Amino acid sequence: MTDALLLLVYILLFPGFFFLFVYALFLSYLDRKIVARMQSRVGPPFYQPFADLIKMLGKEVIDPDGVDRQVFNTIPLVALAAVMTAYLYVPVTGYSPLAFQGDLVVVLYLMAIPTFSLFLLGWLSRNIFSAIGGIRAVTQLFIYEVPFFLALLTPAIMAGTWSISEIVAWQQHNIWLVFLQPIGFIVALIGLQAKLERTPFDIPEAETEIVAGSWTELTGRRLAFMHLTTEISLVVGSALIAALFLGGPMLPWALSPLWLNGVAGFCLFLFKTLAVLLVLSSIKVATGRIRIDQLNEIGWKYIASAAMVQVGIVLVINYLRVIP
Amino acid sequence: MIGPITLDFVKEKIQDIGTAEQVRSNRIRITTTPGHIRDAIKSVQELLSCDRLLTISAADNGKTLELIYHLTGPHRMIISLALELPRDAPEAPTTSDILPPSGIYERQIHDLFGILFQGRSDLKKIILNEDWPENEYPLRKDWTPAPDTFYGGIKGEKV
Amino acid sequence: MAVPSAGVSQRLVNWARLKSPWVTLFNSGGCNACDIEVIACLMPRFDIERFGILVKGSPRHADIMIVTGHVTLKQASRLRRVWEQIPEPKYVIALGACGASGGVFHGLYHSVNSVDSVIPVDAFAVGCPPRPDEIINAVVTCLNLLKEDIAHGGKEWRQTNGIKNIKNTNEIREATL
Amino acid sequence: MPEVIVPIGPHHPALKEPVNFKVIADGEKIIRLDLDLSYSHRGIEKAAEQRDFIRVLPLLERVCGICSHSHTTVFAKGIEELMQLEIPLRAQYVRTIIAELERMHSHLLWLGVAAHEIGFNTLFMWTWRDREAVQDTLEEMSGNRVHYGMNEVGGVRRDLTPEQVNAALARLPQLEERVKKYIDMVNNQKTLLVRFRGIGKLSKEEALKYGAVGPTARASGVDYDARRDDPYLVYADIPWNVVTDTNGDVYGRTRVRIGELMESIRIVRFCLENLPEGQIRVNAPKTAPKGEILSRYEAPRGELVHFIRTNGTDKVERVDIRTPTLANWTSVAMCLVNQNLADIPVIVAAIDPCLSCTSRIAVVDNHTRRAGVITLDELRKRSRARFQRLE
Repeated sequence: MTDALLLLVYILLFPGFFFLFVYALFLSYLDRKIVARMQSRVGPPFYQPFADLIKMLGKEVIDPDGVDRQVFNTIPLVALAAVMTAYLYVPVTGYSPLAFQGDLVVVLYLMAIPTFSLFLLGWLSRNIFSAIGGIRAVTQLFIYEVPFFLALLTPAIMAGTWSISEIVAWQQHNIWLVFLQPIGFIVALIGLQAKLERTPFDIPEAETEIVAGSWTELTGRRLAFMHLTTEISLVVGSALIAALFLGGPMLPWALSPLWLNGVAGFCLFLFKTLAVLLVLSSIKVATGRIRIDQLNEIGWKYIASAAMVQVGIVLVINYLRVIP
Repeated sequence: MIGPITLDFVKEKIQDIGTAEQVRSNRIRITTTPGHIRDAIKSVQELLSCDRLLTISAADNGKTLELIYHLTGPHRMIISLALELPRDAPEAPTTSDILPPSGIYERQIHDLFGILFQGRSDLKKIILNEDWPENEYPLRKDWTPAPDTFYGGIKGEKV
Repeated sequence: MAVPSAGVSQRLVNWARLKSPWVTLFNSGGCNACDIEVIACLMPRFDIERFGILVKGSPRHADIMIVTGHVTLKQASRLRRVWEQIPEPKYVIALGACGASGGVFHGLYHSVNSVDSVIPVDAFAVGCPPRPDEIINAVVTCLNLLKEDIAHGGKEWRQTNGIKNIKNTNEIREATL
Repeated sequence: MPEVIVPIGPHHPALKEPVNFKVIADGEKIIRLDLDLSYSHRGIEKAAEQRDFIRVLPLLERVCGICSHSHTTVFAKGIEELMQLEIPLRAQYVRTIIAELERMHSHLLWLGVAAHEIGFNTLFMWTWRDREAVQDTLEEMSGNRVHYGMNEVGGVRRDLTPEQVNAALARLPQLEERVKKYIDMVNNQKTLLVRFRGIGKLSKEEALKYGAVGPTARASGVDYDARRDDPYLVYADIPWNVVTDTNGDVYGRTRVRIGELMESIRIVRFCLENLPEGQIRVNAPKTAPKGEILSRYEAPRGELVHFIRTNGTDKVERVDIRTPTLANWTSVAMCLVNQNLADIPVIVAAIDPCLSCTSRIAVVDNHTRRAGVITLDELRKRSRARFQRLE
């Protein structure tokens, strides 16, 4: 009984959905602030993402002419639900209670849903900008998804498990995977940047070319949910990278009493996700947008082959049993 | 590359096309006719090595409409080819095939002065809005907006 | 419509509206001086993001429309169409002398003179062009207006009191149809 | 393939002056460009015929918000020549200083806009931050940030005080340093190179044939600059160079503009340091004698031409304004052919067009004339085709 109650608390309050919302908004604020500071601006106040979200929820919802309302209402919710579910499998305080063999694959699958939602929204919007944005989103998905998957699966091959929490535990006993798989780490960062559609991969929502891409016709609640989805994707993505490559929320040694482990893990989680965010924001500041055909070329020629090489290296290491 | 362009040199080259006069230290104005303008431009391009069109100016002097083609070249001398067109049926041959940049100027002049360029099939509106009535050319001297005509904007509300 | 004794959620939304005004820019045929001054507001010197103001490309995402310049004949219908695309509650700022009266272009043959002859305008910013700080001030004026509108429960009070020259939005919508 | 209409950029936060153009495309490749200028047509040329010389200058200043000084200078210069009026040297120097400051602010603005077109917002922010230094100088000198109102027929309206001169001189070294940084960035920053190199290529012959002007032409190696070819103000007496480049693409245009920034800094510094004493205006007669003049001026975007005709009254009979953007359209239309659709914004921005924030680019497919939204099947086909091309 208490277990069930604890699980409910875990899912709903902490470190579940409530914390997730707060942290997602906070990361979004931090991202904007970092970018602003690097551009020598002041940047928004801390409550800005929250105010934006509430305002968008309170705005009028406009149905574009000839659009299926039900579907248009549902898609942003599906996207939001997908990333929220994905979050539950990512370890935050040490070990996710919902972890099972193969949750890594589930998370990767769930993380792809927002992109498909954007595609569907773009296509349903009956707006040419949205349609092009949708096509570009999917095209981009085909390019980055393969190297991103490969890069995130190498830790699993290395650790010999398909559960994120167990990969974290493996790193606790051995060594952070970023040292063993630097190529995979970089590919994963680039893939995440592309997945989150941030510069230089903001091709699907290139403002100067196609206004706001798939987002163009979204208003009110739908816009709010899609914004929240990207913000949560940022949390899940950085948490995933932190867990798979940076040792996740676990200290290399155990502390007593047990709850202290959880606290330390949580602090590590915050610290590591913030570090990943800083890297992602720096990439965003330091680059311009590339063209989709250029991304295509770079993606398949270099990023995908780098991921392949990483897989090969991992297989060799495993075969030679360099690490027990 | 030819030497410095002088009035005499120009006169010698274009004697059968029109009359030339020096209007500024760096500008020679040649008065010609609509029938000669294509030949004039070709010979100015070839004989006087004018490789760029500055602009085509149009003006309404009250009696006739004028077109003035300003060309220049590496010698920095501006050759202006002027021609006059009757007000009631202003027509001139197009020069967009021998001078590609003139295409856009011709469309503009057609909109504002109503000069028809023979040989152009795509003289659709470029500078006036799509609701602008036909046969009203705002830059002609005798044009004033008619009080009851709808010129565009929003119907039903008189501003 | 919100009443002064609104619930917590309504008060939260009202607060958020004041804190997160998103702006869309529409050049209705002016000389683009106002546009570059609006863009200058985004820049490190003025940085309107610190007030939560973002400039959005899509009118669907905007709360405030900034109209720059007098309205040319061709832009009049486009201006109204874009204005109709903005979800409620929406506010309109007309920038500069041209936005208010046509300015130096008043009475030219290809112009309908002022923005408020096409769409209802909530705030005017003076200047040719207004300085970026004046543009920010115009946005703040709009927000104050929004605050009063919330207190009065809608925009209608302004017509009866004659405080601002606001035309009935429904009337204008009907005229277009 | 059904017709695809992509009006790129309603409420474009980057481009100025309303112009609409349709791109006729065959799938992903562009075939030709169709232009519509009516969005911002105001009828200034007609209004100019009805206002006297004093009242026409503020009107012409508002032809364009960025090259406002260019339009008044070119007009005042033409009218003064018709009146056979010699304006004082100090006034000419002041006009030159404002003109070059305007060029600096315009080129910095352009660099930012070009960076914004490719989503490089950091450079956008930085250039506009540095542009504020130029704006401050202009505001100190003229009292306004954008429309300076410095010109009148017969001279300039405001004199420069020694404090203004010193303040302006003090700002130049830092600006110069920043511009050098941008030169470095443009030559080395990867995303800039990837998006600028080889895009919108225009050979020297094409640039001449299609009548390109200004930095667009000079980037293709066409050595035309009205400041040197038809000297006005004090350009004949001060040291400066015409900047040209041989790349002919967006990268070349960027290099020309940054080079011109350095030249402008040099000219402004020279003029401020050698500002002659004396009157700033002479009394101009109310009327101009009958005559016509072609007044040329090198505006930041290229050569600006006013064809002015007077008839002995205090009003012009005709003023025909040919803006550099109009002259450059033909060449843009040519260099967009066979380019990728995604490169449209940057190529169009590369001539620094005065566009506005209204619907701009419409893509119309050449094969069928049917208008409409892409269907799902079509979309599938397209993305499949796209995907096949990827493999």
